[in-house]
Amino acid sequence: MARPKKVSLTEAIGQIKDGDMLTFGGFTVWRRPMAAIYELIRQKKRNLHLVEVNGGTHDDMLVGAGCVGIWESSWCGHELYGKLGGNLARRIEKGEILYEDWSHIQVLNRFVAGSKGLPFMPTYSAMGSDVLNPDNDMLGKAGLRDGSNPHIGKHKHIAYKEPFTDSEIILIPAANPDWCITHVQTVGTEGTVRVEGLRFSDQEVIKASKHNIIIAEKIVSEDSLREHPTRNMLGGYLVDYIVELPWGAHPTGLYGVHEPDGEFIANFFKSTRTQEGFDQWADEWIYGVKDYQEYLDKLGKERLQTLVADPALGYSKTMKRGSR
Amino acid sequence: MARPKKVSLTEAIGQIKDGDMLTFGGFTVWRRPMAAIYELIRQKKRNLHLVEVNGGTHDDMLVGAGCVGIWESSWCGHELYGKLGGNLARRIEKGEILYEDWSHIQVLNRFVAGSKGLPFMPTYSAMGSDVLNPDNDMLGKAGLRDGSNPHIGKHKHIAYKEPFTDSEIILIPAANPDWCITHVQTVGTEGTVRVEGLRFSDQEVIKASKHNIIIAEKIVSEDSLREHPTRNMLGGYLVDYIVELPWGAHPTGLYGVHEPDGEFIANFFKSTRTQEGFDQWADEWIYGVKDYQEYLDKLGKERLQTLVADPALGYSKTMKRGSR
Amino acid sequence: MDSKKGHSKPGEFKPMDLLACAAAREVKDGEVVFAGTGLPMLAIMVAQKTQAPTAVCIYEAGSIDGRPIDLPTSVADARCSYQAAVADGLNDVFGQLQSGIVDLAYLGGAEVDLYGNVNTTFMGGPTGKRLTGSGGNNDIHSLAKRSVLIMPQLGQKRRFVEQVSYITSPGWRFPYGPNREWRSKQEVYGPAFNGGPAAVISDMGVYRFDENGEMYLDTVHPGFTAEDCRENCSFKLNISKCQGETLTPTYEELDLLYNVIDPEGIIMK
Amino acid sequence: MDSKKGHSKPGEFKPMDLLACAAAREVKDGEVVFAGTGLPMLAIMVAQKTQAPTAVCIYEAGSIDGRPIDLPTSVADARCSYQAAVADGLNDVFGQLQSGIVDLAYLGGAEVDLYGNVNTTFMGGPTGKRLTGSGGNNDIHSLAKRSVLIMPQLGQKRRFVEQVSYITSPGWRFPYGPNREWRSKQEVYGPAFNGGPAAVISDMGVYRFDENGEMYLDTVHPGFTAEDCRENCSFKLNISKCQGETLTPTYEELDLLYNVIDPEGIIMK
Repeated sequence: MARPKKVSLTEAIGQIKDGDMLTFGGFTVWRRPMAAIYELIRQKKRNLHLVEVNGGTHDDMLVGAGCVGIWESSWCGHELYGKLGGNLARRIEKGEILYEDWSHIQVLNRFVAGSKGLPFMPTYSAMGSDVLNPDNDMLGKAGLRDGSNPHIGKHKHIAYKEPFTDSEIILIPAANPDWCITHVQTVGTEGTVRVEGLRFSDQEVIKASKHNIIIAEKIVSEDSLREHPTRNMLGGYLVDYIVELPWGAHPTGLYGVHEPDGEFIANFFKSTRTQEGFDQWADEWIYGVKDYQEYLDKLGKERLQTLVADPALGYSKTMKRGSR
Repeated sequence: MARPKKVSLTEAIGQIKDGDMLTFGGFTVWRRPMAAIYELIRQKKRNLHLVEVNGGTHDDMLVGAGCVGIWESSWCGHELYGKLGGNLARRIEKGEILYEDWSHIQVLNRFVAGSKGLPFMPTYSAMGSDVLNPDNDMLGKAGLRDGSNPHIGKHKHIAYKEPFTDSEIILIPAANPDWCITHVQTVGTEGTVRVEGLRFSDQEVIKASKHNIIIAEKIVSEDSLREHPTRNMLGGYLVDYIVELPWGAHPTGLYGVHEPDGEFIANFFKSTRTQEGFDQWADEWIYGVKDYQEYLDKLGKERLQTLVADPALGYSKTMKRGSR
Repeated sequence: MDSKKGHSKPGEFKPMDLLACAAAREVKDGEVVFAGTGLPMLAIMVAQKTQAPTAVCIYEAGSIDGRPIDLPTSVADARCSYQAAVADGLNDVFGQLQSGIVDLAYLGGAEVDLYGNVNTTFMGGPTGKRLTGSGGNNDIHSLAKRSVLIMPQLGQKRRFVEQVSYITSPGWRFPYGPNREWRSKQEVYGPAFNGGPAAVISDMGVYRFDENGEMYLDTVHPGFTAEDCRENCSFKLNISKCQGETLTPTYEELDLLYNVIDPEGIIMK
Repeated sequence: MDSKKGHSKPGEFKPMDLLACAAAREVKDGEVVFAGTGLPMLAIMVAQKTQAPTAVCIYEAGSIDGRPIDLPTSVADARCSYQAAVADGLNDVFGQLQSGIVDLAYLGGAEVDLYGNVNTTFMGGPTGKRLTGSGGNNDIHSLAKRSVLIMPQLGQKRRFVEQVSYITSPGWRFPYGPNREWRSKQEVYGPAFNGGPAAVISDMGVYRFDENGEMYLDTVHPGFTAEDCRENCSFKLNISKCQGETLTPTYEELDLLYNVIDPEGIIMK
């Protein structure tokens, strides 16, 4: 049926298997499906293969919790709230995780290709960068580019002397994750998705993925969204599951709804200096609460209230941000 | 300066030179820059090289008036108002025009590549079609694929055994026209462009083109458009000239503003059975009027009024369309 | 059974009604359908109002899952976008088509051949009569899982030919590569193979394709014989698998066509 | 001359003020600028409020030509989209970047080398300290006509090196191809060559690149000597072309930074 199923977060995340390839909507610390991240950790998913346009607080948590076998992306950090992904950096330095570095355009193009049913996309970007140095083809060096894993291209890239200008261009293989999880402001009862503010690379990651979970701040009537179809991003036939979960993006930000919780992210980042630090943090904020509602209760209404955005501006005018 | 110049239609079209490569926004008989078409004909442009995602009433007129040296597209017709481009068909049958056929995806991809600074795009579409038969590489057979014309790819296509799946895919060369002319509902005083309704392939053709002329039903304040940046299509730094010209898309349709003038198009189509028929039609409707205002006066307010759309629906509820 | 579900008798429907209704029956509920201007629009709308209420219709100009209350007259008509899920553009919908999500597509053509190759470019080949060109016909035929061709046939046997004079849109078998050898679509398309022509529906019968990708008569419309169908083909049509008569439109379908979908009489004149 | 246009004296500005203002001066009016989080945002906003009122700023998360009234803290911040011309996404803006329309880009890095190669991935190479990775640094550096690097330098000579330990983003010369031969960017990029690193602006001086793509000192910030700059580099910096002192911030620029652009004290603490 070309209509998604409305389920609980637990049920949606329960469909994801160990070893699956995952990606997420959003951008760095904006509009990330954090409730789903906590639930993936609680359900003890293992050996996940993340491929992301860019990382952020969400994937560094998954890495810290030992859920991730392979991390592929262009970046991991917390914007101004933490200068890198602490768990990821530590595990890379210790050789505890497989990783593959890409440039932003390269990994975006993996999804553009995937979303259009193409095996690759060409790009001029990053010629001369060490991300294309064969010494840094980490999945290749791990023997994973033998064609047996449908999620891992036979080549990290191909330098192709293309026949129209006789110059070299780089071909980057498509990515088609098993799952994409995206947090949005609104979804209709039949699955029509509307994003307010920047769409980042949501359309590309969603269309490239075999299955989609949409977590919405609010499920609204289809008709109300269909009054303005040019403002919608996606039809329900591309969505498998919809979940309604207000504040499900905390501590990342959600345009027009709430700011990122910078203090929360900064504290998380501080905890990731050591595995023990992260484990302690996770005991408090993930394992120590039964579900997302308990997490929100623990944060408290007052804290959340300080993050609320002015819908007209898209952000908060009252939140204290700087030294003055 | 990253801001367009506001000019008259005559001045904007005056910038276009004989032999230039042109494309247009819109789709078949919708949102075509018809006033610009009439002005191109009046200014007696010659040897234009058209490359279009799809043709329609507008390009068949240019062909009939002898403005076009090369026509490249996937289609030419008038939807329900005329089953093919009469001038184009006649000139092709008589060998009076150079043409190159593409599939819709192929020619769209030429602009996608052009808009992204890529030399080609890959596609699986049309393998097995005679559009890829070397016998039908018309520009190649005319000796124009020698690399001397920057608008004509050295190959119509390349069948490439790509290394990620070891299967064949088709590479189609980029198109970067000298000019794109697009009619839209609104443009801001600094050139921000908003399209209501479907965007068709406007973003791709505009971004692939070296210069852009935007003809708007109405020039409005920048601030009003910038209140909702997610609804805008283009920033003014990509636009060279803006022209304000209400009804400038007639006889094609404009979402939310007016319907196509089906009777007008059907009469035009009938005239194109012979060159003499078209010439007579053009004498009346193009050469016989001084400018677009005189053309609108000749049509008369009453006729235009019957085409006016209900802005809430996007189309007219009152126009007589069928037999009942 | 509700009498509305009853099938009309010869004389109670026109050839075009049967064409539209036979086409509508090709859609299964929940499928994603690509449709072009004209009869295809009627077919998908009948299907959505009968057996396939959650089928999604995509028009190549960019509207997705519209719920028109007035019949559109082109795929870019503002009516296509009414209550649509998304209204964007060609790069979106053609990208989705290539990604393999389109279950069924409705197309027309000037010529069709034994293997389902379609011609909309030149009648009589590149030196013959010029038509509109491919438009999306080629892409949709290339990339949809199943395509359904809607074609006039009666008295026009030159439209049903052994080999089209110009392959605009590839069927199950076609000449390919520098040596123009006949190859199967599956072999040529490799990982991008999604399917191919599933049916041709004319004003005389419903045709399908066998395991060799060759057209055969599946059902014959009331008032015609299998022999009539064969006589209106330029090649020797396989009529050995004919299952009998095409089901006539139901009274409900006729009501939908004339009173609900096209009350203005734009196509159902 | 308006006293606001007068240049401040040492003691009247902080090192970061000079960094931001020197960076701002790289923009010409009407240019299209790509900027990242932090100091680059201040630089483009100062430029737009002084010599480059029609310069267009694009942020890689997708906002185009915003007119923020509150300083954004990341490129995806809702504040970036305020009164923007367009707010879409990465595929749009990276496509435009690759098409060659970006005149100037502001970037940061952990290490820069003699040829303008930048490292934001591993300090000390792939076995060293892991950083954030490329993000858009690589793409923007690869494809903008001119890129301006903003880097701390004083007491951190390991950031200015002869050869970066990992090339995240290619400069004017780099090892390329299976044999890792040193090649020029222009040669490797061919028709896609748009330009390369134009300047490095540190807390000590402004550096540019000569016709061989090698870094040299252009101006030295007040309070430092050319020798100081050289001592804070791990390679033998060319100081022979130094033109003198970097212009200090004007009073107008300082007022803009502290009272107009960042009154909250987010970056200008």
